[in-house]
Amino acid sequence: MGRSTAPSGLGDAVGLSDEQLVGMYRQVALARAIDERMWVLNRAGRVPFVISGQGHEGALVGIMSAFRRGHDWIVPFYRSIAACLTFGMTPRDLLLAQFAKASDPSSGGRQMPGHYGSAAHNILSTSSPVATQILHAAGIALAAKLRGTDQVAVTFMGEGASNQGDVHEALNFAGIHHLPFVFVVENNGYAISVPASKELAVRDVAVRAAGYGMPGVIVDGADVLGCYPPAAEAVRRARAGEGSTFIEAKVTRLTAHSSDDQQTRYRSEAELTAERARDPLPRFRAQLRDAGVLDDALEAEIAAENLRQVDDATEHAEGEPDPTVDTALLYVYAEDRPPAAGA
Amino acid sequence: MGRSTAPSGLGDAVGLSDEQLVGMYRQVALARAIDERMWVLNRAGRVPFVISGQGHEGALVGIMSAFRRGHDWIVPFYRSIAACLTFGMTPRDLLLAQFAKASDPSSGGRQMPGHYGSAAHNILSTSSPVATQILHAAGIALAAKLRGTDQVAVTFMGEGASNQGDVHEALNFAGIHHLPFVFVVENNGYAISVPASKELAVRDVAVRAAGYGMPGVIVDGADVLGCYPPAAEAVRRARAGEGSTFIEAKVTRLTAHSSDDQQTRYRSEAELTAERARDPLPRFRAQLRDAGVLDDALEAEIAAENLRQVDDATEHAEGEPDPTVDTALLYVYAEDRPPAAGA
Amino acid sequence: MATRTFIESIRETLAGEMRRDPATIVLGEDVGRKGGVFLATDGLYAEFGESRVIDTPLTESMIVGVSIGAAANGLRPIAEIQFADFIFPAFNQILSEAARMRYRSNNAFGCPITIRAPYGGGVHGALHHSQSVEAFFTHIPGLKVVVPSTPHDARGLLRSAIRDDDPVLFFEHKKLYRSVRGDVPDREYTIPLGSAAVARPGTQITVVAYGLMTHYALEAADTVDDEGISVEVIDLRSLRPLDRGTLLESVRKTGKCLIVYEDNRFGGYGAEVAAIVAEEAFDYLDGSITRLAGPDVPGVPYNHVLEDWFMVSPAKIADAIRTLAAY
Amino acid sequence: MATRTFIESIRETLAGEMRRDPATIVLGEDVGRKGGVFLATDGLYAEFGESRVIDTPLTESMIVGVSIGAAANGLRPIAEIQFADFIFPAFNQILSEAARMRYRSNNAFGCPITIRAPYGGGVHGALHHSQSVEAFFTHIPGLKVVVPSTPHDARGLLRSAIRDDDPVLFFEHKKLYRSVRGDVPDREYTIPLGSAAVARPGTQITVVAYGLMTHYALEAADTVDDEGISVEVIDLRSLRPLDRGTLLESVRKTGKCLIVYEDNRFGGYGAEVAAIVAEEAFDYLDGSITRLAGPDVPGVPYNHVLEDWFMVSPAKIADAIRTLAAY
Ligand SMILES: Cc1ncc(C[n+]2csc(CCOP(=O)(O)OP(=O)(O)O)c2C)c(N)n1
Ligand SMILES: Cc1ncc(C[n+]2csc(CCOP(=O)(O)OP(=O)(O)O)c2C)c(N)n1
Ligand SMILES: [Mg+2]
Ligand SMILES: [Mg+2]
Repeated sequence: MGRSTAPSGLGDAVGLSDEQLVGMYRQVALARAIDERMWVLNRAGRVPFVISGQGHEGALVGIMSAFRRGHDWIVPFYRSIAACLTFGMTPRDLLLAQFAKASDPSSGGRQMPGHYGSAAHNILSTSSPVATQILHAAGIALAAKLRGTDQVAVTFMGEGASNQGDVHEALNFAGIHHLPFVFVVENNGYAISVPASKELAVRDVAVRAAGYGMPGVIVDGADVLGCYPPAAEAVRRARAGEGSTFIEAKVTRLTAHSSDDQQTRYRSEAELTAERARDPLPRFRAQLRDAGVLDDALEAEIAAENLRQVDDATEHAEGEPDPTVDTALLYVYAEDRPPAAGA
Repeated sequence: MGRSTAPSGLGDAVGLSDEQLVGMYRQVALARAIDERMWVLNRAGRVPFVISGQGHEGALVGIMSAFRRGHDWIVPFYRSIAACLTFGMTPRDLLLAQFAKASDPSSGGRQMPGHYGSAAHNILSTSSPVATQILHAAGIALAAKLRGTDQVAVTFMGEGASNQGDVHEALNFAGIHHLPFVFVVENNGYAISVPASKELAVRDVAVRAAGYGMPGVIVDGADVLGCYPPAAEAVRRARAGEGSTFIEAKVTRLTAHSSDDQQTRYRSEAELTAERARDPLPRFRAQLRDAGVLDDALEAEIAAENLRQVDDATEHAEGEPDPTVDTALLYVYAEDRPPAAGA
Repeated sequence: MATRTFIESIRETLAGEMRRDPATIVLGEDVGRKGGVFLATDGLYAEFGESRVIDTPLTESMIVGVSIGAAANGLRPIAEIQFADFIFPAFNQILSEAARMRYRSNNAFGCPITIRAPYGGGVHGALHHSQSVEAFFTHIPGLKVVVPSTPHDARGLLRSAIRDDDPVLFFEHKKLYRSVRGDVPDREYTIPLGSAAVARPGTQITVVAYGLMTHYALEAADTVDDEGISVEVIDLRSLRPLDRGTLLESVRKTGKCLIVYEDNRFGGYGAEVAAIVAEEAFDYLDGSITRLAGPDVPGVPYNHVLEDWFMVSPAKIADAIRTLAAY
Repeated sequence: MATRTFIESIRETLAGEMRRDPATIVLGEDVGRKGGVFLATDGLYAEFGESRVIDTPLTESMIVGVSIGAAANGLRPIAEIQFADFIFPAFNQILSEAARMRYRSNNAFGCPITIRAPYGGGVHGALHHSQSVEAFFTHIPGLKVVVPSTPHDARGLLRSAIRDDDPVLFFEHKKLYRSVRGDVPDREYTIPLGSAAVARPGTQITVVAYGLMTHYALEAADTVDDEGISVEVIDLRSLRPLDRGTLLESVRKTGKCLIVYEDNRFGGYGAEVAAIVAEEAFDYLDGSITRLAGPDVPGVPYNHVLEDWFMVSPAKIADAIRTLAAY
């Protein structure tokens, strides 16, 4: 759906059509629009807490475009807004989590915002302790392999989290069993305030892949298109039974860690300004415009449509009811069913 | 103390005198003699449990010869008999642990045999959950660095244990802070019955060192002399503030995992026979004899002296009293002192 | 009806469940070729192959974490932790993940996993091979915790655990594995989680126990019976959910309650039992609620003198019964 | 005498102890340049430098394990776990290593470390930023567990914890950090671990609490006082060692005992308190030993409606007092 009549050829080398490129742009921009809305709501006192993924969206959309929605599995973390969107969660779903309403499909308002999950979309429920999810992804991949489902499991975390013991144990297991598993580290150089130099003994986390007998690939997360081919190759390998892949995306964290954090306490103005150059959204936009895939009209149309969706989601979510006290004891165990359903 | 009047030159390349070589041989042979005695006692029903290090002694003596006794720190595991001997624990000390007597310096009979420790010799108390000790060694190294003591901390574990999360976390921390820390993996190809192919995603554990910004060295644990130079270099680096080193020693487990294990359930006769060729003791002996460092007389003298020590230790330990019930509540906390001392 | 040791009963139950449901897998350290360090999984590797009987690396967090994920994608994992003492590297996965998956996802995801672990002392295991760890898990909403004491119950409860849609911890006392035999019916029975058993009826004192302590309590009850004290022994079997009905009915009847557990006394599972009885049967009591448990030292010491000192024994239970009877 | 918030008191105590003893170090996630996510360590990095105030990687097992080793080689580490909820990756190091080092080595090695962790709900933290985790640690022989409720006690207890030769867990309720102020004497006082405080004297009912719940219990006591019910509030302060003397003396005097804790009810710390009272003050009781605690769901839900439902409040405590008073 490029504006020029002839295909741009931009995605040819990596096997993406102009239509797919526009779709990817739409997702990056939508993720950003939702994310910005969350912060606006927080500043306005309408939601108490935000944690989000500005700066990470490009890598996620680039990588996730290689996966099969409704078939493969995502095991997300709190910066995975864009990844969840690519797998079918809607802006309404995400805002319902943000407002913690009863109809929030992720947790019915039980979890903090940003802890997404959806059984309908093969997105496993997120929890807060970092890195635990990598073992769940390995387990999903093990089940896919044993059951012969041809599914691939992909999981994400920050470079800080990647130092947790669970990561070592999961990669070792995935390596031994050649699991259909893809590990994505979103390296934004900080774990809250702790800079990479104090959280990581190496510059590139992906060098650790060699210790588990799997390829380690480094991609520039500001380059959406560049993130796709290694992911496509990882998925191919996984489906072919060739094993797991470790992808490190170098990204930038454009916001504070969360709404509870003030990053000016530990990042200089100069650094913050410089980092804005690594924002994937304007770069992807410029790339698509240069190639003629995107023009003013399409860009405006996408912006308007995204805004409409975000407005709709905000209004919908804010208007939904809170969960009620009579549901609070439900689902500790499988046998805890609502009284109505049991009657 | 070579028999030939002229120095053999055998250790010249690595900087070890003939006297030192004989001392090392003495230690390997002593560790073996103690170890064999433990199994004899077990078979005779005089001790209920044995876990030991036959096949691992060569690597340990080779490596430990590079450290400074009474100054550096060892954080051992249950196969560290030879390492503890090099740092000053005596056969009596080890047999007292084996018989779990009140005067056992490791634990006063509270721990299982093989769980050595000695504050007097900078050998930290061993516990059973594998791999936890690596973090203690990193902590000791951190304290050495901050306090400027010039000490190096060395720790040991099996290749199976090295897959535990704590290992990842410790190596990352040691790497970040360039700690005076040496990590030794004694790779004997099995974690109890689980072969390396099912416990490790890579053939050589030491390749993981690169993921922590430290050198990874592989040594043949059957070659005592070959184990010394990398250890000496690791110690030099550590004292010079250049950071940590990861050493993988390929060793063989000559016995069952412990006296509770029957290795013929999972290892073939052929494999067991072949592995005996990797015993470091006869190889070291032959090497020293070939070089004229050892002759019949000296070999016999060492054997006799070791036997004397092992006999003495056995007799002494077996004759010592058991701990008494009135001590059982002591030392849960620092303030739990024996009544006598408190009076 | 066949006679089985405790461990035979477990082994056959595992095999039976694996035959019944192809989604079941067994994973853990040495569970494959070796058949487990206690041989609880002996024969499974030969029958079901290495893809359903997985010798894992020596990494407990991985064993549980991978089980959680595998369960989310359609399997029904039965994980073995080699000794209960080594379950703690997996504590975060059990507490923060397995136990919460259903609640936190508002029922979108469940976590049907069973974690088996041999526990308990009196086996020369010292500090790190003797622990009773149940109290750390019974406190966690979202988990179920089962401790069988007979080959019969082990079978019925293990079946229920494996078929349960939530995470179940299944603790097996090492000392029972080969020392206890009993009848195991051939039919496919299950015992619901959350049902205690009156292991011995009596009138004057209720002794509450589980696992090995049930056997010791029964021995002690026999001893004091000769002295004219009639003891009712309640074998809890399932610690969470707890069968409050059976517990309270017995205490209300006898008016006296002795709770026996092998674990360290302070903050152990017996504290909750005592608290429930104190709260819900107060008016029926005619004696202090008494606990007999392991001393508060960090683990069972190795030397046999100290180990004997640590362990609750039938003789110690009999003494505690006599004291309470005389209250 | 100065007036301080709870967190100011902690921050100044840390600085004071670091000035006093060069062997002390502080380590944890974000404790350095940022000064901690709650600013408990604010200023320490500037004063003591990066070698004594260590921003660690995001790895809790490492934080505790390295502290254990550093303590063995002459340091006195004060570790911060960012939220108590995230202490579980370090559970094995705390239970199997720190708590046992002295006992297992027959006093050859000790483990003088302090682990600080913010805990508790009512702060919109949801399941994983609201937990009360004390019960997992109070059950472990070899550990000490402290939960202060005032700026004054926080200082005296933290000093004792840091100077103690054994591992101490020091839990700080997040909700108290900035909401509570109080007098803090300038002199170098300490409060011995294992001493409870009578936070309010009374005659008819003993309410046992700690942390935030002490404040709620005091509020409730005020409320019912107007109705003619005289409540004695015991602030335990130190959960292990527990001050049995103060506890039992109060209950023997009032004859009625209500135990309040924020954590999940089943198997929580209050169960041990109830069990001790049931065993050692039975003859003095004229009412069921009552517990008021968090419901048995896996964590505090996020939505404010559900969070309010979860939390024990002064109103709920007042109700429980009224019910028990009428027993
Ligand atoms: C086990 C655990 N410890 C601490 C925290 C608190 N915490 C939340 S996010 C975070 C930093 C994460 O850094 P990184 O993994 O690099 O991800 P990023 O936020 O930079 O994307 C910390 C310390 C946590 N959630 N879990
Ligand atoms: C955390 C933990 N899990 C399980 C065990 C039981 N266990 C003791 S030794 C061992 C195998 C160790 O293998 P490896 O590390 O290769 O050392 P090796 O015995 O071969 O020298 C196992 C599984 C343990 N001690 N600790
Ligand atoms: Mg980061
Ligand atoms: Mg091995």
